[in-house]
Amino acid sequence: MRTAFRRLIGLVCFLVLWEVIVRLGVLPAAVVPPPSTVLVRFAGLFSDARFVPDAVSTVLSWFIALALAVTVAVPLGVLLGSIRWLRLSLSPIVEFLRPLPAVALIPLVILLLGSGAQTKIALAAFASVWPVLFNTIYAMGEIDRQLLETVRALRTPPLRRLFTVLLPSIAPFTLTGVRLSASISLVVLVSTEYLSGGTIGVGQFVYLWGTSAGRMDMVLAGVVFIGLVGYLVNQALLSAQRRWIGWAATGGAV
Amino acid sequence: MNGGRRWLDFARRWVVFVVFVGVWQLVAYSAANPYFPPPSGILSAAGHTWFSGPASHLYLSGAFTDDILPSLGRLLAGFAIAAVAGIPAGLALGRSARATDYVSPMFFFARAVPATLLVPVFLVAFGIGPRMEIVTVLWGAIWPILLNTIDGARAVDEVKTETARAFRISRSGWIFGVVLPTALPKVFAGLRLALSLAIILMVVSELMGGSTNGIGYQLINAQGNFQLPQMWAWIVLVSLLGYVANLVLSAVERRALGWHPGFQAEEV
Amino acid sequence: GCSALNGSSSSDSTSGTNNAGLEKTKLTVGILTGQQGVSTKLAEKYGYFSQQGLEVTSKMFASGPAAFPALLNGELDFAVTNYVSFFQAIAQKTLQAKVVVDVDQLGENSLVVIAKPNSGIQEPKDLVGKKVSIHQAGSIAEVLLRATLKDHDVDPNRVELQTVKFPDIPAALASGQLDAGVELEPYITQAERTQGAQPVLKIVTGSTANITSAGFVALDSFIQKNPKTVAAFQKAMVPAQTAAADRSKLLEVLPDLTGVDKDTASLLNIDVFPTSVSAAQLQRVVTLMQNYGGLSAQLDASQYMVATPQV
Amino acid sequence: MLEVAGLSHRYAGRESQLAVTDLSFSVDAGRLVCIVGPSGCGKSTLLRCIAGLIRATEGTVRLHGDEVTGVPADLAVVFQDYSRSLFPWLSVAGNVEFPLKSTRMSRAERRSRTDEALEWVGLSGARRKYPWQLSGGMQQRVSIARALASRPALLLMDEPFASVDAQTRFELEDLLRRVQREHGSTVLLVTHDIDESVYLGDRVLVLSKSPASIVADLTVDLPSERDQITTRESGEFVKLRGEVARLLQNRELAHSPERNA
Amino acid sequence: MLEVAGLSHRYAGRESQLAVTDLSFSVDAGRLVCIVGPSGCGKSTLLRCIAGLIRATEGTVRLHGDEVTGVPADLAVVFQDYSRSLFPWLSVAGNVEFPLKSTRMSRAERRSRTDEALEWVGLSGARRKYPWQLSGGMQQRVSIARALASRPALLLMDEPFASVDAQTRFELEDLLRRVQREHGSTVLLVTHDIDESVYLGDRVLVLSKSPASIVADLTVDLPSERDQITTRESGEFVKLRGEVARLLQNRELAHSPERNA
Ligand SMILES: Nc1ncnc2c1ncn2[C@@H]1O[C@H](COP(=O)(O)OP(=O)(O)OP(=O)(O)O)[C@@H](O)[C@H]1O
Ligand SMILES: Nc1ncnc2c1ncn2[C@@H]1O[C@H](COP(=O)(O)OP(=O)(O)OP(=O)(O)O)[C@@H](O)[C@H]1O
Ligand SMILES: [Mg+2]
Ligand SMILES: [Mg+2]
Repeated sequence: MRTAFRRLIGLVCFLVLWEVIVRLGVLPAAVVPPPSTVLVRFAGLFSDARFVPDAVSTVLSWFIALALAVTVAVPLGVLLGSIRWLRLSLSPIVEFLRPLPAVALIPLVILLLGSGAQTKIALAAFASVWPVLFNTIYAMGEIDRQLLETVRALRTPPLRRLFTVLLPSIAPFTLTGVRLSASISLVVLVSTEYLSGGTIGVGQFVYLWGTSAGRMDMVLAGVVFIGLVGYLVNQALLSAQRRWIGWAATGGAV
Repeated sequence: MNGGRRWLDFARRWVVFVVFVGVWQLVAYSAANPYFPPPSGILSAAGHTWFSGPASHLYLSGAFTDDILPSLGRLLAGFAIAAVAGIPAGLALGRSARATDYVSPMFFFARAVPATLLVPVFLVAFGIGPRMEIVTVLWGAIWPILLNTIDGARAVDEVKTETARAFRISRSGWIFGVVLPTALPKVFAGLRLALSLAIILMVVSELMGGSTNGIGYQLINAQGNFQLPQMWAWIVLVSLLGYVANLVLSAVERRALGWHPGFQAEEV
Repeated sequence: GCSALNGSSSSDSTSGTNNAGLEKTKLTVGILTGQQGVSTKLAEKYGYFSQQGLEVTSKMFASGPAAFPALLNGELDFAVTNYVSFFQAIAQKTLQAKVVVDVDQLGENSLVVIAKPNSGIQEPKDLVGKKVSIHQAGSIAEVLLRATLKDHDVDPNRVELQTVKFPDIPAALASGQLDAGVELEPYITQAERTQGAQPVLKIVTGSTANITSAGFVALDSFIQKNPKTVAAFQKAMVPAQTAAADRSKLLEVLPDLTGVDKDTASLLNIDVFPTSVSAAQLQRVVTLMQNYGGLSAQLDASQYMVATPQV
Repeated sequence: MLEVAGLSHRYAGRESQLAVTDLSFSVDAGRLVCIVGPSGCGKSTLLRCIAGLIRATEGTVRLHGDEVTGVPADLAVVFQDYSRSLFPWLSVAGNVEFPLKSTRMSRAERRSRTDEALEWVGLSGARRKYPWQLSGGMQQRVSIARALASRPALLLMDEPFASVDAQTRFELEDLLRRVQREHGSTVLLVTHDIDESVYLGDRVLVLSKSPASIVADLTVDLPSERDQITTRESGEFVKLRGEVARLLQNRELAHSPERNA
Repeated sequence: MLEVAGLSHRYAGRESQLAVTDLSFSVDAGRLVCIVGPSGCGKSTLLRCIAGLIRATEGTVRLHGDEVTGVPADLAVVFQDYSRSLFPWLSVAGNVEFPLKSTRMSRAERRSRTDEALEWVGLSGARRKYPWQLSGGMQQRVSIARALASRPALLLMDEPFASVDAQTRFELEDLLRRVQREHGSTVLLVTHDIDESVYLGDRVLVLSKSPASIVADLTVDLPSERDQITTRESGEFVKLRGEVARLLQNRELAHSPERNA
């Protein structure tokens, strides 16, 4: 309760600051509309018949991309984290792939996968694999060695070892990776929709209704929507983290 | 680590990579798609783009000084600021649940917002030029550092907290001697993620507009002019940059985490 | 794929009048926002496609080149693109394609240099030493600006060219990051209304007057395999183009293509909508690109078009 | 049952360290062997080698005639660092039951074994607590219970009673002997308490200071039924205890802790 | 020097647990008080309250007449869970030196204190190793050295010699008494070894089983110069040791470990 209150205070402070800065003319209102305007636009979004399918597409794609990234990255991270030679052999490829900017790859991926939602989902999943993968690998390295020895001495079969010891140990930090990935995949998703088109989505909406008409209020209303969805999912992940791995002191709050 | 082991590791590292490139060449060559030139084509385009300069410049073309160096500068500036701001902020927030409460909603909002959408805002607030590009890099690169550091800082073991308190460890001793070392492995995970994100955002920032040089600018220009082998050359350069940057960071990490039993085997 | 993910913007009822003999009736086309997409939307709305026995689904792309990969992998049958990108792709052999419909020609107010009213820029020579945006290197904006400067004996190299995207130019002008910028609609009107910037210089005039800017292209392979479908598509677009020139009709669909409000829309400068492909017009673009856009290949425009069939 | 031959182990790394050198001994099935030796001499290292947790740099360990390469089946270990060997996300009962879940035991059987082991070590009342809610001695008893619950053929215990009070220690010692004889387990137990080594063991292995080698291998000639009071008063006990103490002291000559670092 | 009055502590949480109840005693400066009591009775909790690490739910602790609210200055603690109280990223010497860095001590002074303390516990040779490269007993000695290096006025030790061998233990006991008398430190030491409590202490506090209260407060009437052999043979020692043993056993009546969980 108190936490929620503090968050609210923080948010209100931020909004007030923004409003004041715009009203004082530090930033021109045509470029950065004040929150009062943006929030009104934001409220109006939901009565816009075109926005709803856009939002559904983006959010759905987001879940798919994130789920894809997690299902690839967690097992791979556990594998690479525990098998040294595999990690060494794959690291050049991983390190060459990692810095590839999704945005520059758009045409290539469209060529392979088509211009539908597959492309943005693939790009978002690609970009969001890394935080989960890396945090998982690092978390594997940080498991107390005494604990690992104990499991070995108990001859826990590999699968059980994975589910009862490795996963609980790495879960907090891996989840932090997931939360990072959540925002990165959202960013890539929206950017792809925005920069390439060919599909529907909030990015496309913002492009059509905001940018192509020079309407920053619409752009920021879209941004607020994106941020809000992101925030809600982040909260969901956090509370899952608290519930399932409450024993750990670690596990983020941001 | 003895010599034999070293060689084995080296071989393991590169055999897979060489096989990867070989398969790529084969597939791309037989596909003959203009968007996917084979590595050999990319190589010749790269030679043409970067090594066509006069002998007095070691055959380097102007691309080095005009595009690659400025990009590197912006990349490093953005990354350095992200690290310098992110680590201390992460340590502070990790140890103070209350401060975290106040900022957490804004943090998620901020990190879910694509920099591409905020170009006009950045343009107005920071102007055309390096400042805006650095901010764009910072905008994306700070989050992994911040979040991972927060996580790391929270993970101080109860017994160690009590030990530090019982011995009345000074504030700086607590932060630099206990919290930071505890967080360090996670901080490094964050730094490595941030580094590749910084490279990506460096490219993105240059193609969002306002730039007149840089790797990303040339990349998108090559793409726009359908000089696809050149575009691939720039893409490969970005990869290479990421690889080298990561190598440097790993070396730093090996030193800083030398004590860590879990990271002992990482010498290569 | 799944309709919730991709949405479904398929329009046009199937009640075609004559689809006899068409190789392919279900088409997917890539269109652009703004006035370059108007005619397609009008063709959908008024059934020009179905009159030709075609069932057309349009997909919105952010730019012509963004649609090329989709064209190449067969997902799109036709795509609107600007000609500068098209000829560049042709020259680089990225695309083997032809123009089938000329969609959009620039009017003298469609693409102009805008600046703040007190900028003191009135003539091409005033741009010397100024920061001027051209959207992207090698774009039509750059080509036309250079041509205009050259026509007025101003050395283009003495102008500091910047690449700020069209939508961002008003903000950059307002904050003093730019002195001037080549801008198009609806941003010109938008900038006039909200930021007080003004058109100060025409660049689609004189030697560049009525230059054609964008059209539908299709792959050679597609054209070879589906000649009747191509013809049907071209025929359908003729009335559509005519309709687009009618401001009242244009205003019916333009708000669907951008977020401009009605007030702004009624103030917009309208482009020219040709009803046939002209080799001479396309050749002008090629020549301009050869002179000012770094195009080195010798291209004969008539090789890269399919003439509009006589109705 | 257990044969250790020419075992040496050197820890790799910058500060490489020879921990055990050329150790050879064998243990018959159903015996309880106590190992004593100075701090840091290599006792834990020896147990780790036997458990197959680390691979000795030289020499072999054979169990039932087979060379130990991985962790053998039917083995349980009580680690010296008990607090870190418990799973913080499992309750006390969960920790004890954990290894049983990897076997093909029925649920009911697991529960009864868990309950029994917890009762043995006097922790029935704490079964739903988490390890970090326990005192040090209680944690240690949880790890003993976990090892006993699986009724191992070979039980390795590294200073298992170091953190419990004298009274509890006596009880646990008797418990260990009883359980061991009931199930015919073979036990290797490292201890620092000389009295304990004699009281518990059928044999006492005395190790030298680091790197560990065998100084003496004493057979304890006490009746297998032992009693905390009478046994400790018996002449044989006092004699043996004196002998072990002397061996430990002598062997290190003017021993000063500085040297065995 | 130290006064504990009406101290009670209850751990909050789902399984709330009264660990200490209504404890009162006082310790004069320069005394060495040993605390014995059954496993899990609340000894560590008591030390944590005195150190100001946790706030007792009831009662007060006064040091030099001031109520303890935070961690008092001039205090050092040897934790029961020694392995987790060492910082893995610091070498042995670094660990010992670490608390000294928070004082206004010169570099040279710090170094010499560190070296001295490491020599006391016999770890001069291991100064550059990391804690996880040490055996259990060595880790425990590092944490003893760390506490001694700061020459605290009040030293709280929680089973500090549990993991070292008998010989080393004797030496460390003598070391502790010597250092304590040289610096006039006050020491509270929890132990499970009844002999040790009598040998080391000026007083022995016997605690009841959980929740801890004071069963007896025995004064040890042995000369302050003690010797491992002669003192342990003296009649007074034997008498006291018997008394403590009896108190521990009696108090719990037909004690069975089940009950003190
Ligand atoms: N992981 C390790 N890396 C390097 N050296 C180690 C490691 N573990 C132990 N050693 C060294 O090996 C030697 C023996 O250690 P070991 O833990 O076997 O001793 P021990 O007999 O169990 O001592 P204690 O009774 O104190 O527990 C010690 O000198 C120690 O420093
Ligand atoms: N963090 C905690 N949360 C809840 N209960 C606790 C906690 N720490 C200790 N207890 C409980 O308090 C009681 C006393 O614990 P304490 O650690 O003080 O015992 P102790 O006398 O030191 O025992 P030992 O000799 O085994 O170390 C125990 O019953 C224990 O379960
Ligand atoms: Mg040991
Ligand atoms: Mg305790």
